[in-house]
Amino acid sequence: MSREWILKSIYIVIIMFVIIVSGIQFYNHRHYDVPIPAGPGVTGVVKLSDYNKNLKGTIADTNVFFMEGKEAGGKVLIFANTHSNEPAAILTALIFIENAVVNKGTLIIIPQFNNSGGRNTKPGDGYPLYFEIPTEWGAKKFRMGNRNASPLDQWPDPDVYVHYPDRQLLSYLDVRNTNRTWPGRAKGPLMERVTYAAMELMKREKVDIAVDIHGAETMFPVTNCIVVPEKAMRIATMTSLMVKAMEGFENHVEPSPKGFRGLSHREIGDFSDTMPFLLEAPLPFLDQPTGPKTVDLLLKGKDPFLLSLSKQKKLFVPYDESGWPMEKRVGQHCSVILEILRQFSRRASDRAVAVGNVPRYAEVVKNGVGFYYHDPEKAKKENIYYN
Amino acid sequence: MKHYIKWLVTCVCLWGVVFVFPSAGLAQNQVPKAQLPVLTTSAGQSPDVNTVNVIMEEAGVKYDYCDVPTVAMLKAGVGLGGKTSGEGFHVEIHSDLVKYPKGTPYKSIIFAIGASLKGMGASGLTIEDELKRLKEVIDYCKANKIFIIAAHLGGVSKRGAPGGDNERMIDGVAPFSDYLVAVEDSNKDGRFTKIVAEKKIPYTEIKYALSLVGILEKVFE
Amino acid sequence: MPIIMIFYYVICVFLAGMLIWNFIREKQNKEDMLLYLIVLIPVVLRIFRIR
Amino acid sequence: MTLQIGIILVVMAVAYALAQWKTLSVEFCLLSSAVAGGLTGAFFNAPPITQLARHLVEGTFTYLDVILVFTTATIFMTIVSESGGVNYVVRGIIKYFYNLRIIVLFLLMFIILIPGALTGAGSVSVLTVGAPVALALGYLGIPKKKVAAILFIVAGLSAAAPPVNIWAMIVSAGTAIPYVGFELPLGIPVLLLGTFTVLLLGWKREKKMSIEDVLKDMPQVPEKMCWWRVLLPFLTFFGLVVAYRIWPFDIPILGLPLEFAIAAVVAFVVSPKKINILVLSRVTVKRLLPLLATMAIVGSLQQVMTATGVRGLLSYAVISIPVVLLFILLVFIIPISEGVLTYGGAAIVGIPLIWFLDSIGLHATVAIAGLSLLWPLGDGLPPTALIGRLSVMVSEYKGSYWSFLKATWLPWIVITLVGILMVIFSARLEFLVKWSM
Repeated sequence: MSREWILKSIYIVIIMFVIIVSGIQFYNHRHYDVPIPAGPGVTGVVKLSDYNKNLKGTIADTNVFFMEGKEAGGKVLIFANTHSNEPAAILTALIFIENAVVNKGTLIIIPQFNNSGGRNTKPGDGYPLYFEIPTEWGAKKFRMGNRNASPLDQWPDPDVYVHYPDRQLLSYLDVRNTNRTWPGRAKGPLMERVTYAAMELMKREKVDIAVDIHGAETMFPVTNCIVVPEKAMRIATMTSLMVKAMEGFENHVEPSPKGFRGLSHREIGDFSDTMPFLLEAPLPFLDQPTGPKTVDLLLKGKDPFLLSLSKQKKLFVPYDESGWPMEKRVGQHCSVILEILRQFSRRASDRAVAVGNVPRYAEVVKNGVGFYYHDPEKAKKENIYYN
Repeated sequence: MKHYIKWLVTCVCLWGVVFVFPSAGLAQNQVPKAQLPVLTTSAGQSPDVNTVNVIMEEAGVKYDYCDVPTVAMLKAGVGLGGKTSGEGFHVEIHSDLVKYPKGTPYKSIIFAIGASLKGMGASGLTIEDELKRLKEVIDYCKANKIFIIAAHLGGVSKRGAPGGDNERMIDGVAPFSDYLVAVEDSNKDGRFTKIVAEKKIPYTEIKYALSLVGILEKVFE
Repeated sequence: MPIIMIFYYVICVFLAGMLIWNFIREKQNKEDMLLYLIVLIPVVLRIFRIR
Repeated sequence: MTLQIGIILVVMAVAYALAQWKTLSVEFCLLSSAVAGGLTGAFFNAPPITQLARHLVEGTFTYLDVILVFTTATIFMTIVSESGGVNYVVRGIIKYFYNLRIIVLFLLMFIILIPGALTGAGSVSVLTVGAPVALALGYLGIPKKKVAAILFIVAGLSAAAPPVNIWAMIVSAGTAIPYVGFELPLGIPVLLLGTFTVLLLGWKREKKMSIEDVLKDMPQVPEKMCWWRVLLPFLTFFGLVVAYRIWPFDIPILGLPLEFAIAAVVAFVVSPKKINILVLSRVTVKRLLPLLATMAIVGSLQQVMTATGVRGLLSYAVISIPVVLLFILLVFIIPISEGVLTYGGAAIVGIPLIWFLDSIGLHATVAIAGLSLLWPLGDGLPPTALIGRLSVMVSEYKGSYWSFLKATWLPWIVITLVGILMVIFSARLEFLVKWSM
């Protein structure tokens, strides 16, 4: 073998090694499913493609959990992981699915809304592939996901994304962002099909309230808040006042801007009778000025740079040595959702929704998130769903 | 059963927050009485005025609302001269039109103090414009004996360095009010205590914004 | 798979082909040899629909 | 933690310097820095060693689409050039406008501005129309150094120009601001600064030739070449780009690489000369290798910097600077961030910066527009120097890179001033956004 080919062979071996090692990790991550044991409240599980057949057979199709109460009432849709790199959302959704008992009305929950984005991480942003939540029976492993859908499932991006139907120009990246593609089209790009299916679900099921769970940087002015259009403003404001007074945490209200299209809190309100609420809890992991992007940062939210910036008054949330642990974020989401349901039910008693056995803020902070997850090994096989 | 007990506890606590906490403050400081009809508005265009509106509803007090009312609109009385909402301009008429027909002069006005550059921008106002507008409205209220209630509910986030937007809004409204309410977090540095002492204004400090429900019920009893 | 996406895989295969062809033809420049393979990494993983 | 990240940063810098000392290429210097940073990070378990290969590989995906755009755009333009189309256009411009210098300069400026404005990539401007424009400027008696300077500055401005400005899009997407209202805040400064640049660098005729001599000197074009053979491939490309804007809901999303590929096929079909497409593509990829490798490796570098906390430390350092000093330092920070991380700089520095500027009452859209005038300047700065290197390549300037960069100093300063003033006075310039909508 010539010297040239000896060198080339060495290069090939190195590159093959790197490709195979990383390729296996990417493949396993994309195909890892989180087992979800359905709790006592779950009365049925359907697919999102039941509301838009153009999703059938695609990776964007996802589970929709129905939890119908003994008594008729209103309907509430909770969807999580619109942005799969904001994982407090799916953790909150699973607490509801595994524990909630619906006494009146119906809960509809989509724990992994952007299923393609949930199987992909963001190049350049150094995410871990997984994170684990400790439970009494061991650790429950979750995929870390991405804000946008994977290019394996929706490719190419346009040079600029023209939003349907308003023709507002959005960043090319947003064509894969399920919080920019509302209200969507039945046969549009894959992510528009996802949001279209959800719109169809809300219309066909006559959903009263839709809750879209998110997380946001501590440096983002719209964090630790409930974002709502005008029609949901009263309920959101009362919710905010109540959780502050009763449970001691801040969650202010931000009006949904009319001039910014494609977001759930704008389009759901404008294109259906449903009242949308978008919940944001602080997520230090996503901030630019943080230390290494580790699982620890994701779960505990402690970072020395953010602490220093907080002292310089450059953050939009209170931030101290305790960081923003996952329990606080998930606990907030649980309490805010329960309070929204209560405020709504007060105003529309014929469409009331009553949910029990879901912990509030203080309980989640005290017990930890994992406390509310059940061992899939011990659950009946037919009660386990994979997302 | 557990579920109902939880709600019972919640309701009792809520009752405590709404009625007991403010009453503690009132022991030293009697709540003044104001009369209807009342207009709610913003000083600085922050969303805190939505909080005041929701609290008014909770308290069962009927009100009119405009985020940027002019003196002319105030002069037009209940119904605000038939103005309707537009871009960066909001009007809501909830006053009891049977008791207070359109055109009835307002007897009270509630300012939610808090600056929002975005809010002012949406209404096409600079800080200077907003302060000038507030001065004109307040002058009119003083001249026509309209009872001014000022509320600062935004806590630390609606405070800032001296000369900052929020502080200028406070200076523009609080010293001219006939009754001032602030949440505890807003008054950590004693700013409001100082103003009310100097100007001899009745003042109530509340722990949570929600406590304003009970106060407004009493004020408009 | 939508037809447009198929075209993208064709473009990737074409680029991979050119990179490999250049890699094979490169006799002198040791740095360029490795650089061809580095550029090839994302292209190959995309072609095999891994990432 | 700051110490740990500081050590990693030092190791990365040392690795880069050592590679440079060993006279390795820019791409290798960047690669050494990324690998050294990753290994040092793994020592602190951030990232874990088992994840290091994955991080390095994942990073290469950051700009995969940009790699495809570069490849297809350059193959397209090389076909047009091989077919004689480039010479045909240059000959036409010289023939009709040789003595109308202002018109010729304006015309050439617009020719460079359009591809970058439509695709958001200044490099596309240089790759597609850079060669004919460089030739034409040369025949106008402008020395190659100044030709490269004009190409670099105007191509950079083309990337900032509306309708597509990738920096503004990345920052808008990251800060949750719609990508609207940028037409005038970007369009007006780009046109003014572009005009200023071409007049400043191109007005003086340093070598006087008669039009006859110039035409004689120019390469011959194939006999069968005619205007429609040149125009058709470009019309196909721009037609596809514009069609999506006009009928976004009726035609599928093609994306820039496929649009260039289709245009390349058209150029191949209408070429009067027989072209060996495979050889042409191979040679093009060989020529592009430094750029393609830079894009892949910068992605890895960015991923390693994030996973180890180095990126966060740099971002923190920028955000912590007091406001007044920040405005002064932005002059350096913005172009350097682009020079090191290309588009990554917009996310790392741009996103938190815009939130902060917004919170102190500046207008986000105008501020983003102002900053995005500064980012393309960084495309001339090492280590990456994307547009700078391309400009030198297509203008065939043989002098040192620094001597080329020095030739850009005056437009550089003027653009910087305009950008910074736009940020500082963004609230007063809000009307530009309103008029755009």
